[in-house]
Amino acid sequence: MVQALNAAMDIMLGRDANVVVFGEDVGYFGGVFRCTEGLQRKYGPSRVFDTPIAEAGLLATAVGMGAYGLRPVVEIQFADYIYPATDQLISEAARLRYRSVGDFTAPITVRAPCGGGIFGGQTHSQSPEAIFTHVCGLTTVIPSNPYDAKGLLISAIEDDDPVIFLEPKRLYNGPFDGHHDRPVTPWTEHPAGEVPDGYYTVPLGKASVVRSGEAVTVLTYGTMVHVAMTAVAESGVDGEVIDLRTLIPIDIDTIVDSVRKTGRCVIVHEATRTSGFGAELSALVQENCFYSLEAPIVRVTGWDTPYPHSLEWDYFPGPKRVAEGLRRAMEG
Amino acid sequence: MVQALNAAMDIMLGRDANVVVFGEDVGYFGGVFRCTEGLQRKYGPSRVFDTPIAEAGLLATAVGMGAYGLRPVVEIQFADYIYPATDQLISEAARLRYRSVGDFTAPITVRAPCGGGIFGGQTHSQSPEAIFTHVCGLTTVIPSNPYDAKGLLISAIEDDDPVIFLEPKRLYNGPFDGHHDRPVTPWTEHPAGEVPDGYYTVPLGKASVVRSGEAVTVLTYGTMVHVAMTAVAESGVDGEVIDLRTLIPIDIDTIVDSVRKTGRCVIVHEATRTSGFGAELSALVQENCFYSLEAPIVRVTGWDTPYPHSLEWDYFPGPKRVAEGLRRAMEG
Amino acid sequence: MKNAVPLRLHVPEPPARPGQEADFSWVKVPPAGTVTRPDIAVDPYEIRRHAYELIRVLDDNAAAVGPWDPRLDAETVRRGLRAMMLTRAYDERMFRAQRQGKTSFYMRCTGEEAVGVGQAMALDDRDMTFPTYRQQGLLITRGWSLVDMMNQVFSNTRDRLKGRQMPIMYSSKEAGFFSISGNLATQFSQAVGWAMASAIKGDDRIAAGWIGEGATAEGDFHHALTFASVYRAPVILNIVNNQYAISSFQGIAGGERTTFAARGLGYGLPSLRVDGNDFLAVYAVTRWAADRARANLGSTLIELFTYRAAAHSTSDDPSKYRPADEARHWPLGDPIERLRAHLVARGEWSDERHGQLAAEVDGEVRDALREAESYGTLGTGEHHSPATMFDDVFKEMPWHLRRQRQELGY
Amino acid sequence: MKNAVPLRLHVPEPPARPGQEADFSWVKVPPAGTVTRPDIAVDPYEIRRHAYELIRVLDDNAAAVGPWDPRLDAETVRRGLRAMMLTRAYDERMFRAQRQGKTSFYMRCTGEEAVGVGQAMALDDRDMTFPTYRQQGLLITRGWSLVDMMNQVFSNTRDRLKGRQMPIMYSSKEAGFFSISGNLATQFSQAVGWAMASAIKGDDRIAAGWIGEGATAEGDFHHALTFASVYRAPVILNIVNNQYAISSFQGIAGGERTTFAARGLGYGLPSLRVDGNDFLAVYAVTRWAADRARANLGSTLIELFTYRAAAHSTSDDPSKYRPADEARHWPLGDPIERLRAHLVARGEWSDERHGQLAAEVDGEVRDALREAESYGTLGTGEHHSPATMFDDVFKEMPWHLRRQRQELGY
Ligand SMILES: Cc1ncc(C[n+]2csc(CCOP(=O)(O)OP(=O)(O)O)c2C)c(N)n1
Ligand SMILES: Cc1ncc(C[n+]2csc(CCOP(=O)(O)OP(=O)(O)O)c2C)c(N)n1
Ligand SMILES: [Mg+2]
Ligand SMILES: [Mg+2]
Repeated sequence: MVQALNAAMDIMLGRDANVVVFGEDVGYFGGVFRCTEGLQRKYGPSRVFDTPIAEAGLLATAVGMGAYGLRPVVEIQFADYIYPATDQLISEAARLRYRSVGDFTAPITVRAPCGGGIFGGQTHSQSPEAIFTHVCGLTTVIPSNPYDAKGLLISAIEDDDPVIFLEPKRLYNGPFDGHHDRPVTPWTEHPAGEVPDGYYTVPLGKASVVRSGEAVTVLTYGTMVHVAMTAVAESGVDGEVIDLRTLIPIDIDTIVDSVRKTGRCVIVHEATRTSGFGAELSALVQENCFYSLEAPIVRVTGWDTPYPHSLEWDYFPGPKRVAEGLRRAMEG
Repeated sequence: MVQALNAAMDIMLGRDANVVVFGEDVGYFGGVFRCTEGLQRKYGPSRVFDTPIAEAGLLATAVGMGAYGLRPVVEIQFADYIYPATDQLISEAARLRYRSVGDFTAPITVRAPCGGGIFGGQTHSQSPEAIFTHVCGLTTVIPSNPYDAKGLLISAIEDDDPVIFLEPKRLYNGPFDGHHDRPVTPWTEHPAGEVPDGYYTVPLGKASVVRSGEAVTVLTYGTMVHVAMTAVAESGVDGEVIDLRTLIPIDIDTIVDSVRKTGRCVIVHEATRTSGFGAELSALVQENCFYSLEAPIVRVTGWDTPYPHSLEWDYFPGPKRVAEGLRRAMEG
Repeated sequence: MKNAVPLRLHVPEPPARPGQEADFSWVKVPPAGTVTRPDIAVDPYEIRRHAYELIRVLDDNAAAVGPWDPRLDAETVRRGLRAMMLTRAYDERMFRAQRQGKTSFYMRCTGEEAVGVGQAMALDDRDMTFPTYRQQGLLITRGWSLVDMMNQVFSNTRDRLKGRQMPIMYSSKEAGFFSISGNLATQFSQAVGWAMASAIKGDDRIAAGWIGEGATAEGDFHHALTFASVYRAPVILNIVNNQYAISSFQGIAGGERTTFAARGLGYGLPSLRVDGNDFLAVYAVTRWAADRARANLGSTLIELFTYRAAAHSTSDDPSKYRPADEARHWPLGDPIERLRAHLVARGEWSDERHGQLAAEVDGEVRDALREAESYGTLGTGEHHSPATMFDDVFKEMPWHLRRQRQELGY
Repeated sequence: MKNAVPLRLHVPEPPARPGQEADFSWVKVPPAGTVTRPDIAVDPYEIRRHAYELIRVLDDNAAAVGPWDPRLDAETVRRGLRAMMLTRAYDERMFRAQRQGKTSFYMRCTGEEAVGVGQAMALDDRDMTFPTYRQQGLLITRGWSLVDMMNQVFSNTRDRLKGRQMPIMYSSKEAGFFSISGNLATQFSQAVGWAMASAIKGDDRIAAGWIGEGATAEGDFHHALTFASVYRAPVILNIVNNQYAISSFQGIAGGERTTFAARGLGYGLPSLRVDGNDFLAVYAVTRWAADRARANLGSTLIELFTYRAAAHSTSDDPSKYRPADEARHWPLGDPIERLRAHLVARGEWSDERHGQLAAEVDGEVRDALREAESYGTLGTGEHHSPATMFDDVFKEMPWHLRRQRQELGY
């Protein structure tokens, strides 16, 4: 997935002279996860550069550059470190088009590795997406595989408004199925690991049905797409697994069609439960599919605690917990 | 309500030498909403003082003071300006007890006026509570009347963990019924406007049923409690109006008892809808009351736009929109 | 190793509070013309002392003296005087309009007119500005339409911002005036980003940002100086030290033991402190900083030392926290009066011409007001359709906003 | 008014990259003993130049010279040497433990031992410290149990932090060592708050905060200096300039055109720059700053000029971004070697005693490791019960966490 993200930035730097890429350690070094490797050498230090450690400064300069007419692609080293930038994101980037009636815009892409599963402890494992979904004016995207990652990142860079692009770091090197005690499969063995060369897009705002099923709809995104697939396989429940890909704007039609068909719904995310994006999904499903629902909607999520270092696999909503959720949804 | 808040701080400054009150303009001047008037004169400038304009600095020093053993009560001049402090709030105050296993704690109260209705435009009208409810370790409180405001603020100050205390500024001077074109009633004419002298508490985590009803449960808080009451009166729908008072931890029992009785639920808040706290309430209600629900849960909220200056009454979910929501819930 | 005395908290106190005599004895006012004017290529380290001086051009006889005298021709100076008078007349009229219920809120820049006006004149009109809410003088100097500004203040049917922003939060890309934010300080580091973009593109336009001395405490201020210094961004960073942040005197912002200009020293930025009520000095330092930026020499920090003569805003009553007559004691006088005296001293102005000009700018404001009011005021409630509320949240309206607009009945 | 040349962005570049020759020619190393030592009551303005000097005590012959010589007795110096050696031995052993799969992560402070150790010795044990992840020397100097530290690194059954924190994120109220945060810079301004609290209570304990030169770019750094200056908080603010922030050389953090100590000048704080590999100098400036704080004279900013000799962390490979042998060229040498040479020069040390001490600290680490491993390691998976995950989110567990704990089966 790292190569797919790198390719997306490479292509956009090449196609559009207004694209610039910057962040902490992204220049010469190529980023702590190597996502920007080689880009500075190729496009020079005024297109791809290191910055001081100041996430709010990164976002603020990106807003200024956006107002000028550039398309900044900013890396926040870990999603956990995006909080210093929330004011610039919420009060500025997300509001700029509105408050200036389109005179000034902020076509910024904010990339940030999110999620746990690498023993990163509470400050290298968070999934803060719900916060951004509450902020009108922000688009929030989380890919689950290299093909989508590249296509969605190109769409995000081309989007004329700010996009929060969260990259599940547990997926950088393979489609993690949720069994941390088994060997990692590389992306090369996964169909969506195949990434075409060159430019293509995956549209923002469109979910993908990664598995059709009749029994229950599973709404999920990021790492949990693969975990949900494992849970479906292991539980034998005929789940329809939907990879939301974009959280805002949400692809309501795909969700509603599926839940109307299955009559049941399980929502899976890694973030803490309370007021997580699962809450909004649950509200939307019951508002739009109330008369189709045969059982309560089930949320399988991270606990409402910080992500603990040594207990991360007890925190992580793995295949067992998801399967348990599927069964609960079927019984209800 | 301003006097009630002032009294709560006055009492706690008097009772506990570890209580300190600070923020922008709160010292000599007594705060832009006058909530801290007279406190510096009474307790001296090292207990009640002005600070530089740096919300993150306010919170950071509060965390340090909390680690020392003080109980800081911090004012953020408008809730809209809390975003620069999110990192100190989320990554630090909310996590400190957990990461140090109780060795260090952050018994901080963060007061901030929230909500619209005073032509404050998009940066003096926001209701950011949902964000805090997603952060484990934070308690979020929103009072709807002077009696509760005083009792809840005292509880918040006494609480050993960080509390976000949002004060609906439209209620500072009276129980706003949602009809902006009618004269304002002062608190003196409202039963909950009567505030006992001296120390008392209203417990955190407990909702209040402000009107019993049989037809539909209305879950709300802050300014919208009064608007909901108006809507119930004007629509003739026999709503049971619940003032949640504390959002986290939420009083699930009161909610579930009511919805099981009425079979219907309307959620009302002023904040933008998507991923607002209404989403979590909706999810909780359907998880806990699925088999009692006779109609879809209805959310009546602010729109997913910034709070516009001249159109604020079109943005505000007033009695008409709430009444419409009640009718929808009854029809469903 | 223990201390002999218990520790204690120092909380800065202003020299005078209501009921006490105004006290500006702490303000050191050096004679005009005494601060050196270095070459723009100077090593910032060599001019560290400038951060503690006060660059002044107008002397006690209203003559322009010393190396910072920009030697402006009389016509240019009269243009500056006119823009300052127009700014003040506009402010006074809008203040009254608010009091008359025509809008919800207003903020004047009374006593600080030399900042917006003098700096706008020293910049190129194509340079980009990231102002605070107290630099309406920039727009006025650039000849922006008063009617358009009033439409914004009134949130009326012709308000280009569609009533979305509070009064005075202007925005005009055409005038190179960035959308004002209600959040303090955020625009200061954005200005640096804009300037970096201009440098990345090999453009020739520079940027300028403004911040109040109170707001310098925000992290954004630090980010601005850091990024400006690291990338040598072509940006002028202006601190308007008007002594107050609402009720808090500048000591609360950190001005008790040093100057605000000195903040720039630690970043290796040349840092100048200027008499903000001296139009010519303001013009000169701004021009110096602009020349540096244009020559790829990087950013300059300027402290404009001035005084907020009026209330913070229409919601504020300064007699609650400072001596009621404090403004009269401000030792640097009034920028308009000082420039008027200068022109008179040059033999380029008279009381009569001044009276004419005052009447002229009043008339201009009155005419604009008449027109703007014809498009409605917040008080009369004529404004854009509520349907417009859902536009521009995103470039393209997503389904959920369309649905919400329908819910509202549009 | 237009520029003759197009604007361009300046992006700082380090003097040498992998494959190039290490280059520290830009480091000015003044002779030891040349910087004056002012009285603690000095007006900070008077010692502005100190921010650009380099306070050094150990001269080329390893003799202690000049006004900053703290004149420590040999026993104290040996204590310092021992603590530095113990810190290094601990680091090396834990680094290997990580490589052996006993834990997930580790960070060494190799080459920077004089910071944590020298400063801990200059402070009172009751003073409160707000360190970064590279001041493990503080804990070790204060005699904190190595076993306890290892338990934390291994997240084992005796880890007081119950496996919640990543390795090296120690916390000990008893040792006056604030809980390490994964978020850079946040603790710097918290240190100021703690110091303000101590002052509010009329206590006698002061605080000290640390930050890396890279993290000084965060807003929290600015808030710390602002609040420390405004309230004259009894806090020592330390910048550890080890030349790198992961892969970024200090120029990216703003060190190209000035020093990090200079950042303090704009806040009116006395700002000292010290040879961070000179134990005696580090001790002396820290003591000076502590004395100031205790005397209610307020805060001091210290830049500790040093070099990160090892990788950023076990996840890092510095040969990717700097010359592989750069550490060997660092002109300020190694703090342990320099202090050893000093003791030898004083006739208070020998190769033999040094060898004995090295063996002794190795043994101490080995014994501690054996005990800690008996409580489990992350690799062996012995840790606290998952039920504990739900504790301490709040003081009292609310219903939703109880319910979630049940869901997990506890
Ligand atoms: C982030 C933020 N915090 C607080 C406020 C409230 N506020 C508005 S103006 C002001 C004072 C600003 O003072 P200063 O920066 O000196 O500018 P001046 O008003 O003097 O021009 C404050 C605290 C705000 N608008 N934004
Ligand atoms: C807010 C935040 N942003 C980014 C990071 C990622 N990060 C961890 S250490 C580091 C470099 C810090 O460098 P410096 O402050 O110089 O300290 P040093 O490692 O040299 O001791 C970075 C960028 C973080 N932990 N927190
Ligand atoms: Mg001011
Ligand atoms: Mg460093």
